[in-house]
Amino acid sequence: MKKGSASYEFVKGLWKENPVLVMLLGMCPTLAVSNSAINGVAMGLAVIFVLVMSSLIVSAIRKLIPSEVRIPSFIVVIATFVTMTDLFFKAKYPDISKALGPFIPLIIVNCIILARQEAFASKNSVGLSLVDALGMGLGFTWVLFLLGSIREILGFGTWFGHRVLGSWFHPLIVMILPPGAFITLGVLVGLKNMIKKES
Amino acid sequence: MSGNSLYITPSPHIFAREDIRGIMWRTVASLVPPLVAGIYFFGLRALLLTVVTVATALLTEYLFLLLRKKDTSAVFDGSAVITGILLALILPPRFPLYAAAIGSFFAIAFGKQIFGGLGNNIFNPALLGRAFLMAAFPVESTVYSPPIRSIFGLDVITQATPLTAMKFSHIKTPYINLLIGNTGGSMGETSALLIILGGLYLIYKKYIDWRLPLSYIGTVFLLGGVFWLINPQKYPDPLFHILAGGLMLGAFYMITDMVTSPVTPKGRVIYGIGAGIFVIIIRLFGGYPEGVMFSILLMNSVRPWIDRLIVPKRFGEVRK
Amino acid sequence: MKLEFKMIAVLTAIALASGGILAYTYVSAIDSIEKNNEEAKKKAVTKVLPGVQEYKEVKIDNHTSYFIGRKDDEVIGYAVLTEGSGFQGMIKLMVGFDRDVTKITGLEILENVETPGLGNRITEDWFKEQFKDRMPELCVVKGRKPENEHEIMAITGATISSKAVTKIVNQAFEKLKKALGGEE
Amino acid sequence: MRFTFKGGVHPPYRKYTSENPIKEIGIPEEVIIPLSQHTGAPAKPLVDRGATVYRGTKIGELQGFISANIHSPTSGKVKRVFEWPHPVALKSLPAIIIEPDGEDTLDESIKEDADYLNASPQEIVERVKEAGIVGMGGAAFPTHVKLSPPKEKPIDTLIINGAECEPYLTADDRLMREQADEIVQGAYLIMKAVGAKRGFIAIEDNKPEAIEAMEKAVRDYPDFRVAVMKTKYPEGAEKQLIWALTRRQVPSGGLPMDVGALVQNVGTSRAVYHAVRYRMPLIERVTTLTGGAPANPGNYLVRIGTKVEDLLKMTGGLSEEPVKAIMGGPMMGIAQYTLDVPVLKGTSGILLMTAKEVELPRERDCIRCGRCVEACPMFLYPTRMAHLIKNKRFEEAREIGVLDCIECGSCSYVCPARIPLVQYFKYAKAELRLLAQKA
Repeated sequence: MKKGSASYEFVKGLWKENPVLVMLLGMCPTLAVSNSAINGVAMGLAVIFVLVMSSLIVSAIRKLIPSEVRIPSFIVVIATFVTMTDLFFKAKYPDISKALGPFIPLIIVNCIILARQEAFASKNSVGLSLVDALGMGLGFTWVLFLLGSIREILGFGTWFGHRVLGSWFHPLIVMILPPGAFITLGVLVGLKNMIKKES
Repeated sequence: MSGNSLYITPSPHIFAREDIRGIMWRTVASLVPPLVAGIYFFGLRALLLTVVTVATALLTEYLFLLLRKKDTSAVFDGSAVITGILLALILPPRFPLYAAAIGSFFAIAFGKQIFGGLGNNIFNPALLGRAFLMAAFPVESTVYSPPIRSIFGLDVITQATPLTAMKFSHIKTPYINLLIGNTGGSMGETSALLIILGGLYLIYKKYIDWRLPLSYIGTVFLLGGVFWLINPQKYPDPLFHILAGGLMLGAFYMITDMVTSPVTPKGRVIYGIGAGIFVIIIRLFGGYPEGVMFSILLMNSVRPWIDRLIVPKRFGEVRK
Repeated sequence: MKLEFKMIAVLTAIALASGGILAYTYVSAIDSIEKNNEEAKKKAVTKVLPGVQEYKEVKIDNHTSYFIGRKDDEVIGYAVLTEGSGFQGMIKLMVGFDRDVTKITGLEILENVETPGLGNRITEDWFKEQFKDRMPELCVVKGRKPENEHEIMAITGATISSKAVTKIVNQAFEKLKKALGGEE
Repeated sequence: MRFTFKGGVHPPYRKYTSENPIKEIGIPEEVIIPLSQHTGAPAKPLVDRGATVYRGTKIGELQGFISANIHSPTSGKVKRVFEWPHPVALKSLPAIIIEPDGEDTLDESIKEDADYLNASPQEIVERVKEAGIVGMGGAAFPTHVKLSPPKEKPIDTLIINGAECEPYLTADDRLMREQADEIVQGAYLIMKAVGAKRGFIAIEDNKPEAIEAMEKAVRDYPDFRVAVMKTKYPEGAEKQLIWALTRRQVPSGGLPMDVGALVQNVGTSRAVYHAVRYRMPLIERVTTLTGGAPANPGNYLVRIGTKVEDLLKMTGGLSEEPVKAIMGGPMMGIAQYTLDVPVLKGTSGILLMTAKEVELPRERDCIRCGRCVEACPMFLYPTRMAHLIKNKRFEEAREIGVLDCIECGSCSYVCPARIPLVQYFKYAKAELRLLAQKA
């Protein structure tokens, strides 16, 4: 796979340039809402939606925006989609909206999204920006899903709300508290680096 | 004659007999009396708990040394055994075994090996493991049973520890029970007498610096005494402060941990006083009845600064 | 001059587009959102005032309101929606009282950020059920069974959360009595 | 009351040879006289290949202020002037190699001065300088330099160092027992040379016979007293000894003369006596051959320049194969890579250890037990200095005192992690010297 090809730009976000495990971007939602698998997936989907839509718009109008005002422009675009997402969740899935709390509106300041606009969408074609956004969004989502799954299973003994560990299991409550998020993410980043070193 | 087979090493060419291994294993030996007392008071379940924590600690140590491609013979330097025993001593005797194993794993893996093994850890591994269990299993971590009548007894009535009884109900446990260990609590919290004996042995062998337990216990006694004088109705007396809870174990086996305490004599006194102040603050004004664990972990985190700031005055030093 | 103009023009255009889209989204979403909120309230009121058929909301202050519950045009009780601080953040709950405001008919925890698995257990049924038929002023006991109708058993390891809920219920009771007394 | 210092360690004594009287051994088949046997500049050779020399003939002339003469230990012919393994430098350095003729003819310049007790201070210093005397405790600092302090730094206290705190070594102990009078006379001459008012003879309390002998010898010298020291290492270190006896601290970077003190080893003192009375240069010394390997360990009067190999041959060889050969004591001595090295003026002992006696340390991570801090007689911060040096932060190590290290080895000795702390400090000192030269 060559740099610049669509497949490369898609795959890099999943592993080699994974926004969470490699670039350690977007730590705020990563640590805050990854206490259950469903929250991780919901957050991930919200980010994919905002990221893809913003990247599409930004790459489409990239030649019109003077570089002096590009950051405010990006923010306005991003904020629009974030607000839409927030309203959508509130209207259709009030429970998840409650669980994710202020972290949906906080996607606006998620560095992943702004970083992709600044580093990629504002310099590349609509097509490439789309695969880049999808790759990055999916990379973010699978890590959040994994984090959420680990923390939910160890911290509640459930997975997507279903009990997977028997009644003998005393949940490790710390796993769903902030320290659990840090520990789990640290271990994942460590494992990622170990695998990278081996290969 | 043989000129080729001579070893070239820098001076000195002889060494004090005691190496890390000797120090660690003799410390293990000094922990046996309080352990036996704990088993006497809490039954074979307490022994089982200790076996689980020690075995897990050794296994974890071995695994990590293997992963880090280090000499695995360091498993038997005794330090992991100490961590295992200390962890068992500060857990409720009926703590779930697999949960204790998780705590022991955490203590060695995240408390010690991740920092680079013995000597490089910032926090006392046993206390870090205990703190983790406190957060992971808050209910199981705070349910204590009273001492049992027979060694095989399985009576599972819960009983508040002397400190909990004091904090929430203002009930005072008699001193004699505190001293002998006939109270609810973890194994290592109960028998002040045997812990003092073990501690005195360690001081005699110079494995621990007397300044640490003295400044720590002294601060708790004095500061606790000040509050007691201010309001004897509300605050417990200083003797109760030093006999109840994990203060004795903390003062002789936790705060004295070589790796996580300061190196210089002056630094050690500062360290002990700081930890003593935290104990009183947490016990009297915090959410938890006991402050020993957090007081030492808190001081662990400032230890590097103490070691950097306190430099001994050199022989013949001319200070301007 | 040209650049400044372009900057203003582009930003204005983007802002206008954004505003338009958002206005449209808001209008299409607001009905469902309000319906959701109403439904949540209705569910809670139904739970804490068993048998209620219709209710009317009356505001007491910024954080508190009460609902007058009726069945067959008869007042059967009052439900108080209020909030107070817990161990980590605010706890929002609804508590129902009988017609004479002498005993509790039910309790629902609507929002809380207590420690999951610990303080969070205030949402468990056994804990909420305890409040039924009890009489304020309530207090919490630890490590033993409640002995009279004023006592609530604390959750093991979560005394502070248990106490917080009890305190909020007591306050709701006081506020409701004051509001009703003032009305009459 | 026993005098002592703060800090230090308690290594086992292992003074196996303290009951072996000093024995003179003969003349070896070959003697190796390195031109550099002392602190400071090497001597300039005065003889060349084929030259005939006698016992006591000056064969090397001092160069510069800090340097010392060297002499032939016996009569014979100069074989060559060539490089030879040096026991301190641990590399080959220029040496004068002499083939003895077995006659041991005395050089004619060596004549007794019957009136030596009336020699003036200047004469004493001059004869010491001529005799090439250096500190015989191990440091090998030229003695005549120490005997010529500048006017503004008068010396009031002389300390004759018989502490012999290094384990295994017994040469000074035997010397004090057998030659107490000569030591005291030498001390008297040194005192006269520098104008000191009082003198101490410092001996550790594990040598009661030496204390008794010296006490008897000083009976007629009211300005002298025997000071019994606590047995602790490094009791014989200059700065520690001065503090123990006078409570004066030699300032950091300073010399004993800054606090009006002068320390001389008992062997040096005796050499001074021989130099002033007989004009005999320093060509032999008592050294302890010890450890598990030699067949006949003991205290031997050895010609300077005798190879360790030959010394062993002349004393009956080995009983066991040595795995480590140390010049000096086990605490500060230097491990040798060959037994070809010669005995020097500063060689207080030769320790040949067997495999059973040697512990090969395996370094582990510091566990911050603080024993090095407690042991350091200079009150330094060894573990922190080593940490800084490992990270090449030499400047910071200097700021907390690495240059004050006396390299006694107490920290390395007590370290349970077996960290070669002293080695780090020696390395840092060398690096700092290089840095200073560059600047």
